[in-house]
Amino acid sequence: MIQYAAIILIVFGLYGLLSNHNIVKMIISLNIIEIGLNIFIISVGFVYDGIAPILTSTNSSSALLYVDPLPQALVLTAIVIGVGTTALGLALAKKIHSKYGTFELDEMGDNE
Amino acid sequence: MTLTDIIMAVVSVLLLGIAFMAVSSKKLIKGVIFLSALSMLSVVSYVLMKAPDVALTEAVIGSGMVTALFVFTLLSIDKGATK
Amino acid sequence: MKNIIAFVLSVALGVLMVLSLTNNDWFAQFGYADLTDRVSQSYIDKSVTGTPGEIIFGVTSNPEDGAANIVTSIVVDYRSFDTLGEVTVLFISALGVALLLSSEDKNKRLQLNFKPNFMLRVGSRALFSIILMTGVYVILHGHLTPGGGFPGGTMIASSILLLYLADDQFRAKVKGFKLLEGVAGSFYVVIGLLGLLVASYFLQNFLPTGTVGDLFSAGIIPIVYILIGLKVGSEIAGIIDNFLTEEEVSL
Amino acid sequence: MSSLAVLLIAIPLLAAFVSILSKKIAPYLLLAVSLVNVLLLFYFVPNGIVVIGGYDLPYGINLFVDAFSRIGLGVVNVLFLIVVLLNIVEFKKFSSILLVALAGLNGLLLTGDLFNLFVFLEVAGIAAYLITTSNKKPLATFRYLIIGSVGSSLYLFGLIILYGMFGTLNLMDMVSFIQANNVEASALVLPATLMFIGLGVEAKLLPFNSWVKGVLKDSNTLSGPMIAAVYAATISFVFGRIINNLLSLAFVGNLLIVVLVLLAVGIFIAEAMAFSSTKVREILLYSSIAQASIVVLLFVNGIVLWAVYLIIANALSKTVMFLVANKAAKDHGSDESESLQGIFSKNILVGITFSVATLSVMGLPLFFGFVVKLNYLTELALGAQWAILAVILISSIIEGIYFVRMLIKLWYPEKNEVNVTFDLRFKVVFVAIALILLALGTYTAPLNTLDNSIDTIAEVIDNG
Repeated sequence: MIQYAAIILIVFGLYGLLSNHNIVKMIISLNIIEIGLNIFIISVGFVYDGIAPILTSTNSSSALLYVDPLPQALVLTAIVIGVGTTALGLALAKKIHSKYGTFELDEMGDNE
Repeated sequence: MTLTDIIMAVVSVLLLGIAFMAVSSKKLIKGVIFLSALSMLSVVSYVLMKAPDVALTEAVIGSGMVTALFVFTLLSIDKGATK
Repeated sequence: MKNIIAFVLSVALGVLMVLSLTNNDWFAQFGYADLTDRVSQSYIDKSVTGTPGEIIFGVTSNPEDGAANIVTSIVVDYRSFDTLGEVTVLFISALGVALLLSSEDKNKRLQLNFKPNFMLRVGSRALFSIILMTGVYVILHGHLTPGGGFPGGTMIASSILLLYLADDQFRAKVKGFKLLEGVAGSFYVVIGLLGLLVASYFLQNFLPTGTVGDLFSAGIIPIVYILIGLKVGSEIAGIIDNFLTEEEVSL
Repeated sequence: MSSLAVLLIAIPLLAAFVSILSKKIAPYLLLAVSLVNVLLLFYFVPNGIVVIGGYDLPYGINLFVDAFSRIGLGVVNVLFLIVVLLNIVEFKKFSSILLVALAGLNGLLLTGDLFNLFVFLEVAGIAAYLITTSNKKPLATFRYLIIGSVGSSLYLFGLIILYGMFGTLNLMDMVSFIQANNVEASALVLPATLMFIGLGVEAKLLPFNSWVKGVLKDSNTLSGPMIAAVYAATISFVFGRIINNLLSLAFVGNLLIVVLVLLAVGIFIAEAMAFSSTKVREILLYSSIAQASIVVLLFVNGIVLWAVYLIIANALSKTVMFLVANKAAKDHGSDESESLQGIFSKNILVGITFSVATLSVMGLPLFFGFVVKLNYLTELALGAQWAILAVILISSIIEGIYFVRMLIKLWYPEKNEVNVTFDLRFKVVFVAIALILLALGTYTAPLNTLDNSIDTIAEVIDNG
């Protein structure tokens, strides 16, 4: 269920990117794609009745049933990379706004 | 259907609803707020899927920092427009 | 018209993805992933180089990787090279934001619409220290509890953000951040190179790993996480400072 | 020590982190590091698998050093050094970014782990976005950023599906698992398509390349050769590695036909766009899109050896062509071939080298491009791929027409004065590259020392 929701989120993001002409909205859509992708990655490693992959004093043995830790590690990386691109995109958006005075692609003319 | 399944189904529906609002909202600031809510809901789904590390990271970075950056961008633009 | 094409295209793509995933026998169904088929089981057992055996929290000592948090053990030990790349991504984004947004001549801070009052100022000072301490705690316990360098570093950065919001004249010392960022990043690579020299592989965990579950355990993992925390904290604080800097309007 | 290859990534990274401490030393660090990398590569890095962190594959991350990645590293590092040497004075601000870019490019070429590849794709990608900010066209850079990020997201999506299927992220491990278990190709269609699109975005394949025009149309002497030659070569090598080992397992039957038709249509469209353009840089960028598609076409058909040489020939020629075009556009203010008429009548040496590069891309005898083209066409004919052969031949004819038209314009003097001066550094580089193109075009013996199987992973496993 949640896996399909993740795929639909990615599709939503793609639709948003294709149909929007506002650069801030495009960055928002990009973020939606990333969130959907991250949920999908985590869902690939989920195991029913599995426990979170941390050894503690209550779950102290490695022989118990854990959920897959590798996708979680990958998502940590993906989240940070996403923040990097978002920050850069927003900085570019600010730059574009100071040059053209608008966020709308249609109002910028096609001098680029 | 166990309780986890039901909660996951509810979260999935909410995720899609909020994502739709974020994509279709006319005002930029609304889109940003919905994105933040979407990120927070994804934190819930991470917790449900037993990924506390990811949940913490997404809550702090994805939901907190990214929203702040969006809001700062919009704020500085608003200032420039009213001048 | 364009929107309809976009809609049809996206829906077709989505249907295709869902269909081909459900018809795929190799792809594990949601919730039924079998870890023994995957590389992950060895990460949980900490048996990549050694023999498989049960790891007990607080008992097993000197396994190949000493972190009780298995995700941390992957992020900072088994796949540490990815993390180095990830730190680099954040580093270069911060660099790019600075390149794009900072103008050479005197730049002003973005003025907020409200004047912070006494309560806000005192309250945010108190909150600042609490968030800062939480961030430090999260970083130091990254190998035992959820969290680690990335969220911890961001928490530190958000405590500085709080100071920005509470005091309308506050400017962080950007030079200091840069120094911290550069030094922390270099040390990460240097630790990797030390692994190459002391042991025989780049980024090898060359310190004793201690008992699983102790605060002082897991070899280089806490050291690397502290470096990552400092680096991430200073980078994100730098990004925030750049975003809050008002550009001189030059049109 | 066999793990020295990791220094090719570690040293630029270390230098990048150090370089932000002092703006003064950053350019010197960049120069020193790119020089050290070339030396390291040619004298100290042995072939083999480099294990990182002490965990063997498939658990840890590992780097491949084999003939394929070695050629790629050689081309990329040498061209990077050349481009840096020519631009270091004007673009001091970009030193740290270029250092990170170098680390990212070397990482892309070396890594044997698919997720690590994604990380380096982002590292190199973000560096590329920042390099294009030197064009002062934020909108084009923004487009590049959005399309590039979506591309790498799709790549990651495909990769995760593969991980869900086979439980490993290591390229070598995954391929041997698929072959050992006779996984049916239909199960691989979705992930393979997603990865193909994701990498296709970066490799400038149609229809995923709407970023290229905006970025290269207004490029300068740094961003032009960097994106069109150095980055293009890197991505082509990476693409070749992935296609040959992983995606070729999925590209059979109908999907193969779809991919081939898509690539063929891409070649035609790109050549047609180049044909209808009058600006020098636009002609060059569309021609490089067409060439990128041809390279991928060859990789899909399994003609690895000549695809590799085609990448090298293109990278060398495009470096010269973009340097000349961008320098001319900067000094003259326009790159319309009309207004640049007669530019070479004053710069005869530059004109000759530019013509050599162009003729090599067209594939005329005496030059490197001819040998490459002749050989891959022969291979295609031997494989009875008549349709592809026809596509490439027709596109060559179109290419020939517009390049000759452009060359005649640029040589034929007009009344208006075109003052473009090239200093000695540029001339030395141009002459050197032209001589290489000429030498490899007439003396072909060294090209045959490699065999066509340079990129099969099995060989790497056997050799250790």
